[in-house]
Amino acid sequence: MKLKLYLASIMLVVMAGLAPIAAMAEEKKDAAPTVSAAEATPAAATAAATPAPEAAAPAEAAPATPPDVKPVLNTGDTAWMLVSSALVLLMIPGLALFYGGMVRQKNVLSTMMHSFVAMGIVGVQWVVIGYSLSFAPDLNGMGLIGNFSKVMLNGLIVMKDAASGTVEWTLFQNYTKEPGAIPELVFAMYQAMFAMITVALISGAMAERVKFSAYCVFVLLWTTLVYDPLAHWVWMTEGWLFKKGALDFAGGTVVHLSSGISALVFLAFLGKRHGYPTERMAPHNLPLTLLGVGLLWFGWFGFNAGSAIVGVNTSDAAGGLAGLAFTTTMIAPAAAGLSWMIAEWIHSGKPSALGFGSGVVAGLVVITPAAGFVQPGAALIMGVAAGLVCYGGILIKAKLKYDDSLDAFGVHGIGGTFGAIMTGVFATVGATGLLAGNAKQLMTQLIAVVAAGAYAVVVTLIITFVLDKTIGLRVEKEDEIMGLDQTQHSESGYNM
Amino acid sequence: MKLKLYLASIMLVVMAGLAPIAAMAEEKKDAAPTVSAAEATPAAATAAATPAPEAAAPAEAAPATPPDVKPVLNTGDTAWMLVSSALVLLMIPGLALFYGGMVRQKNVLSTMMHSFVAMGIVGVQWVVIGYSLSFAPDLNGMGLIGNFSKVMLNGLIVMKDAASGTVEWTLFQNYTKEPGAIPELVFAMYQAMFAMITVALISGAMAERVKFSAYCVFVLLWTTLVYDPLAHWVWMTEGWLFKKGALDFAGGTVVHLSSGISALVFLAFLGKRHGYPTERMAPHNLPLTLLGVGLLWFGWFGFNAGSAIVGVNTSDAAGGLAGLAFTTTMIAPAAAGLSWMIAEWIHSGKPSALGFGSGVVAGLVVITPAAGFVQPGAALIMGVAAGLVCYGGILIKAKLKYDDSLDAFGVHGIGGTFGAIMTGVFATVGATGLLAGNAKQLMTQLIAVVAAGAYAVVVTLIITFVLDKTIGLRVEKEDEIMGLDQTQHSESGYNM
Amino acid sequence: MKLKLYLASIMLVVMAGLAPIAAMAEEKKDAAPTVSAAEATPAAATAAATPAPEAAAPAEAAPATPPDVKPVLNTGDTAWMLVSSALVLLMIPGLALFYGGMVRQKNVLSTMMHSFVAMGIVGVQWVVIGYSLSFAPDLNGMGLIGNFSKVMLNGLIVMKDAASGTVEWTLFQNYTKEPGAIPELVFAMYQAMFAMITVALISGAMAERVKFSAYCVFVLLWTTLVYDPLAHWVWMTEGWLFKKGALDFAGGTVVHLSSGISALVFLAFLGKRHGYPTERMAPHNLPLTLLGVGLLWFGWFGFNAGSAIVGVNTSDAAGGLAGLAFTTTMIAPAAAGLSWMIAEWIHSGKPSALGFGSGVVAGLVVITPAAGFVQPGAALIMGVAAGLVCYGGILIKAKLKYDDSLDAFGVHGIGGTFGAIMTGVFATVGATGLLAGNAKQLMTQLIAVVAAGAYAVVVTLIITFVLDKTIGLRVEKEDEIMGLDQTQHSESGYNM
Amino acid sequence: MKLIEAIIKPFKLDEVKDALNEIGIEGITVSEVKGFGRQKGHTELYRGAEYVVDFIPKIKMEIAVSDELVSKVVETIQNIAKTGRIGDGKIFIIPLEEAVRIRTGEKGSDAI
Amino acid sequence: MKLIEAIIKPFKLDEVKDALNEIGIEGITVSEVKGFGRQKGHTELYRGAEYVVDFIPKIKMEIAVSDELVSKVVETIQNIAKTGRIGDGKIFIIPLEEAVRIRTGEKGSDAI
Amino acid sequence: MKLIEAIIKPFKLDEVKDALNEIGIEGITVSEVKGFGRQKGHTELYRGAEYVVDFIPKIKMEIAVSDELVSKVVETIQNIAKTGRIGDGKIFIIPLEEAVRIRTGEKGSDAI
Ligand SMILES: Nc1ncnc2c1ncn2[C@@H]1O[C@H](COP(=O)(O)OP(=O)(O)O)[C@@H](O)[C@H]1O
Ligand SMILES: Nc1ncnc2c1ncn2[C@@H]1O[C@H](COP(=O)(O)OP(=O)(O)O)[C@@H](O)[C@H]1O
Ligand SMILES: Nc1ncnc2c1ncn2[C@@H]1O[C@H](COP(=O)(O)OP(=O)(O)O)[C@@H](O)[C@H]1O
Repeated sequence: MKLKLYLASIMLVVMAGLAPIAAMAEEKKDAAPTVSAAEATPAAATAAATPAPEAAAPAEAAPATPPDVKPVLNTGDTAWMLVSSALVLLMIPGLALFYGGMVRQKNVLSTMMHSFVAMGIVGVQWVVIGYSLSFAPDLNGMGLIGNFSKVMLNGLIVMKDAASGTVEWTLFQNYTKEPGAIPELVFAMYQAMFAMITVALISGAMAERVKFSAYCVFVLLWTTLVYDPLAHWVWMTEGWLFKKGALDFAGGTVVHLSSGISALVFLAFLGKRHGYPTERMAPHNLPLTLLGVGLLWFGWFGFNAGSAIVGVNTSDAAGGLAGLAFTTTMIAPAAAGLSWMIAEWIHSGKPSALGFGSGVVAGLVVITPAAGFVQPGAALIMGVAAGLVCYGGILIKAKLKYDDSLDAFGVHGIGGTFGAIMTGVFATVGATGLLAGNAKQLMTQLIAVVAAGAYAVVVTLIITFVLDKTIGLRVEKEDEIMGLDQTQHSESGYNM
Repeated sequence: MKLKLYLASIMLVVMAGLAPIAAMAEEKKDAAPTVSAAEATPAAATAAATPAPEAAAPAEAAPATPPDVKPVLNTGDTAWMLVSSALVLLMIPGLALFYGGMVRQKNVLSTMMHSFVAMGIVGVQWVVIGYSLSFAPDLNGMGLIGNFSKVMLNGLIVMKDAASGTVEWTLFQNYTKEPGAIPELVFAMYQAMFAMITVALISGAMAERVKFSAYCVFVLLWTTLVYDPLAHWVWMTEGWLFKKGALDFAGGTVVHLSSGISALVFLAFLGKRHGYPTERMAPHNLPLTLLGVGLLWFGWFGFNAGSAIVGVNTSDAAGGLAGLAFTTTMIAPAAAGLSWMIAEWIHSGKPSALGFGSGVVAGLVVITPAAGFVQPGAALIMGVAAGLVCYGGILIKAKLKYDDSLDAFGVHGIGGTFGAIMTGVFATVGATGLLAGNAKQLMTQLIAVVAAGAYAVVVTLIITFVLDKTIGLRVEKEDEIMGLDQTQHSESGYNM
Repeated sequence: MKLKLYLASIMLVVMAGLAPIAAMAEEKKDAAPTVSAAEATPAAATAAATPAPEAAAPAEAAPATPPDVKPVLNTGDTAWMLVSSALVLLMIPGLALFYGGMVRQKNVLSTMMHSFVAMGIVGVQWVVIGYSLSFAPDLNGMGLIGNFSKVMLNGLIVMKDAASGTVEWTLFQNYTKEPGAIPELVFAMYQAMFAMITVALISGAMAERVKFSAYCVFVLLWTTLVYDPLAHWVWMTEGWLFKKGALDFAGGTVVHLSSGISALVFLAFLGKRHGYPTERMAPHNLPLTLLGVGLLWFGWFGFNAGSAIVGVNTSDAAGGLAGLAFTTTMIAPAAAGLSWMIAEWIHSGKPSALGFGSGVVAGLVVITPAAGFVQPGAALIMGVAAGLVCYGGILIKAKLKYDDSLDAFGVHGIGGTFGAIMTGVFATVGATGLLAGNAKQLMTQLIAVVAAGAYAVVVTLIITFVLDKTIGLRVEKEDEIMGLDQTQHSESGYNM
Repeated sequence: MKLIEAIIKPFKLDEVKDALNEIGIEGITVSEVKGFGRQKGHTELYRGAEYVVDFIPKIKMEIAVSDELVSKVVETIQNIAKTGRIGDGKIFIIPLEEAVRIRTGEKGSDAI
Repeated sequence: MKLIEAIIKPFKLDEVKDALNEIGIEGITVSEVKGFGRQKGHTELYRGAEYVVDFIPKIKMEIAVSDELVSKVVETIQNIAKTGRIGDGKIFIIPLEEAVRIRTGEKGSDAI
Repeated sequence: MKLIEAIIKPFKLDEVKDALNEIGIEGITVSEVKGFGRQKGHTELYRGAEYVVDFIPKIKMEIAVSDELVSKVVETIQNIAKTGRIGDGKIFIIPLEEAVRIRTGEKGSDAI
């Protein structure tokens, strides 16, 4: 079918992309100075409270090295990170509502469960192994995956500075020379929520026909084999894409691109819903969907503005960089909601509420990788573009006739990719993009996009293939018609 | 009709009120010492960590003057303001639910869209021009409106103290002499949310019959021409009402009074819903409305306790003043929910859930201008009164036979006015009101109420008149009967 | 009936339990050194930033004594406590949805009102008298109840250090020697939310048949006579259980056990719903219930991680201890959701969404008393056990044939008790439990459980008996069949 | 006796009911139905997809009446429910053999 | 054959259904309707406004039976659905010319 | 004229409607009903409790037709709605004495 052709061409592009990756992998020694140079230029209005020479430190300091300064707890930063973690967690029920309202009544619970059970499975997985794979020191020095030293969150509660007589919690170690920091446990929890929501995003493509047992296994495998490595690549100081200088403020590639493209792969095996596209499959409860949009936007402030903690140019989680990320996270969805709505108004004659809401989500997705790297004006442009691009993204679906029920690929795949690339165009804060004269950054972004996309595609292909041959991905046709709530969960959403 | 007569008399009162305003405008030189005197008295248990002499500084320091002390980021304050901003944003979906649950099923999406689209339109407007009109230095020194220096949030990201070699974010400038501060971007975002929700409040009066296109234009014009100037008058250190010493902790006049009274003006042109008041127009989904109440209360802690940042007597956003505002924001709605419920129980025989919820909102509205100025006991009294006054406010509607669908005037107009005046009666913290022997404050409050109300009425009259003659305010009767969801947005809320 | 027999045997156990309590009450002098010893051992990886000798101070310092160090506002801690307070408040609408979705359509508003009206009644009660009863200095030195010195939140806004010339807010006084602290008003508000939600939890047992007026009176009496004393016993430094060293991080005994067991007592008088258990009483709106689960989990981070403020071993609200509590509050519900779901899958053939959601709540309940005392691994074990134990708890109901409509006892009573006891088994952080070789702690936990349970049972028995004889607990049978929304509140949840 | 079944536009329900009350009809049973007919439905927009909603919400009234009242009832409904635009609906007259009032056991015209 | 249409109080549905099963009726079609009749509705409170809800929720049962069963069915419904209070509802008996079971094509009494 | 009442499985509605349109039927009135019959319902799980949901959601179609069309309509419904599995539903044929189009006042076969 068309979809498989489409996937094949994606694979081709990916392979082509691997060449420069391999090539550039050689020059990783050079990468560090490039970054620090960018930081030293006065044009890059960075947020670092420390003088420029020290700003380059993160890239150098090996995590095993003892800290040069005794880390001191910064309660303000910690407060903000605690809140951000809770906010990101709330996005998952928000997503459950967003998706749940869009399906038919007979599938509302099964769709919501896709998000909820991800909290359960990934919540446990992260503690047991996921955090270690993502954020423990590198396994073999190639920047591909973490080792097992932080399994069961081991070592996140220890006395750190027994010599001086003070009892202390381990603080976040990426920036050992910073005078203010947060407990690593808080960082681990913040990242846990990202892992939970990413796989839940994929479920939008599977809604209304996937087998619950297969989905549960998928969640576990995908998070372990796709998400954890990608997080290590991009956000860990030792990850190869981090070292290469790829910019991903809060998860454009790691979260949205990876989930969106994986959704597409899954679809190739899963097939269309019975009755699609002839039967009317109107959303059964749009007020729930709009509430979901509201909770997502609210939680996304934690997602983006909380990510100042992993930014290379900041010592403060709750400082100017968070303020900037917060600002762009307000602007882009506002603009994208409007641009999607207006596009629809012109294109189909009426501005729908679902259209506005979808635009808001598209804007949030697109600004995610750029949140702390761009100025408000750029956020406005990216927001407007986000609405238009993702509106186009869902129209493609009708053309290609694949059945991405809730547009996981159309919004997250396309939006995440677009955002990651645009970051390389518009970055001016703490990094420079194409418009600031740094074409190299755009190339780096493309490499990151292709590498992450390729990796996600290949591994998801394998996982899905295996599941398809073993458990089977899809419920019986009869069960699908009866609805998944009844046949997978033995309950019904409403008894009114 | 009665309503027009009513409006005419409001205008008269307003005109009468303008006389003392003009009179008192002369004595603005005297205002500053009055305020600082109040602060110096030990009775005024203020929250200022700085000695009294410096507390008077804000009124003196011109914004162009370089700061006397190098501002230092306070991460705790910043964390709280980031959170507060997100909380206020969440109030808007909360309002969408509160309103959306109260209309008939056929209008649920259109009603929710009134709130959501305000996030889009005002979100963009604020960044482009709104923040500058409200919080940039005064345009012409008359305290009426800001100039254009902060268009596109210009200058909120700069190196502030290049001399000392440290790179820094601009911090909030109202209190340049304070040692601890927050990034101005965070302040700008906090204020953005206020602008969004204020205009959305008005939509409650228009529900179930307004034309969507007309509403969108209204949102843009009203925010620019009414809200932005009022915010400048009351909250900017150079605003004429701020200088006069008018107290409005978190928006009694700027937000609630202005939106409520504007709703009434709009109604005069819009007219009643078809079938009102004979047809049964019962709320279609009260659980959504109650959820809205819950989200509003939750978010309102950001609205009120976050406003400690603009208080004259505090250097800390997350300190004692925030604690006090938080406390009164807990007490007043609890008391008002009960008093409305009991009033209804006595008056109509049963305590309704919608009644309790409406009381909670009334209590929140009334305590808003007073939140950081009154003691817990006063909050309790104001809360009880809030429930009774606003319950009365909605009964008036039945008498005067105008159709304020969701009581935007009855709750916000009446509650906001009542709260602003009561602040002049009960203030004891950081300011003194009538009961603390300062009758002058009450007079100042009355002036602020009349001035803000008059301004809102006049400008809204003009906007509405123009819209009525051009786009037209109201949908066709047939469309109204079919429902706005279908006719304005081509969708339906539920497909169950 | 069986239920009364069951209650009788509980009473017996309770009486038996009172003997050792009386016995151990004698040795309260010894308790203090025990605690400080535990703190001094290096094995207890405590979070105190202060040296060990000072850590013992809280137990010694009488609240009337002037502070040794001038308290300094910590804005980070304050920010986190403001947020935590708001988060706990949001749990109450969350509970309203959780419960409201589970009843039949005709009772949705009355069920939601049980939670909402508790916010009103307890909100006012707490300010007027509750806070003083719970957290004012001891009335008679027996550690049973607070005196009246803080009625109307008296004295929480005062100048504290007039001598030094600086005007200041009262800070949280439990730890007068700590250099960083939060305004006491914030602490009072944080605790207010706990009082509100605790009584609302009980309403789950009464749903669909209780008379609204009787419920309102019950809320007032129970909070004053049961909750306030228990809070004083366990969380006030002068409370007898606090002094005895009972561990209850965030409310296993005070909140969950007390409400759960009181629910059971109430049931003995209230009786079953008409038609129970033959008639089908399926939840009318499970998406609301799942949303409630999401809001509860979100808010619970404030509930548990905010409780670091009352921990004996910390000076920072937003520090490592909060990080640990946050972590366990993520792990346990994730694990419990899974274990309940899997138990159901095996036992009944299908994993239900309500089952997963119930498991999440069970996990939250069980980890509450232990949140800051146990390691992540222990949280995982406790979580898994929570799901299984509470799933068993609701199966018991079917056996014993009492009608706990929404499983207030099955989840909160059983889960709270289980969690409190397990805390004595697994504690390793800042205290030691059985597995760390301290069998005494387990005994102390048992005493606390029995004492709190016995007290709650006895006083609730009296309150319920009196209400039954006066107002009457239950609506007429006809009204019950018509639904409480119509008969108690004169409205209906939906008009679709 | 006859059972009169009328399919009408929803917003006419109140008026028709009142008019029937006036001519002495005391009992009516009403249900919500979906109509397919000459009147065409609307389209709905969801994420770029357009669905045609081809049914129209209608109200079905059932009224049991004794033979002599039939024409009066039909006339009344016709007058009130008529807007003159397509989709106004239908009235069907069905023979009714017996009617029983459950409360009293009354039969025939007494029962209705 | 007859088509028996019974309007009853909702909370009686289960009992009536069970009783009909006992006398050998295997098929019933049920729908939710709103009744207007002698029984009066309740009032509802919303923000100080009071609305009278003048319809009462009722259940409509349709049962196709062969002629000989009619009286037994009517009797059963009457006995079980009766509370003696106003609003208990009605039973209507309508002639039925033919019945077809879609699955098998059976006709007449065999089909029901 | 006859009033044809068909109880069918919900997912067959669209097909049946289209088929009837094809044979010239222009008007149909549809409602959602619950069926009790030989087909058994499912069980639901709530907090350890299991409820048997003994009704099955069905669709009721009402079609007024002139006598000559009856058999064609019945046949069409039967052909399309049939899956061969239990629960396919029933078709009832009821005599219809009169039909009126509200909009025009037309009567009899002209009205339908
Ligand atoms: N033959 C029929 N049998 C049953 N119901 C019909 C029939 N024809 C029309 N209806 C009902 O009457 C409604 C109105 O019919 P329609 O053809 O749209 O307009 P009009 O009543 O003006 O002729 C339809 O929506 C349908 O519910
Ligand atoms: N003439 C009628 N035609 C159709 N339905 C009727 C008629 N009269 C009564 N009903 C139905 O029967 C129900 C009960 O009737 P009502 O007059 O309230 O009490 P009762 O059955 O005790 O006489 C009504 O709500 C209505 O649904
Ligand atoms: N005697 C009857 N009267 C009214 N409706 C009936 C009757 N028998 C069956 N039905 C309806 O037809 C539906 C299908 O009947 P069922 O016995 O389950 O299977 P089948 O149609 O294959 O015989 C039932 O759900 C019910 O709605």
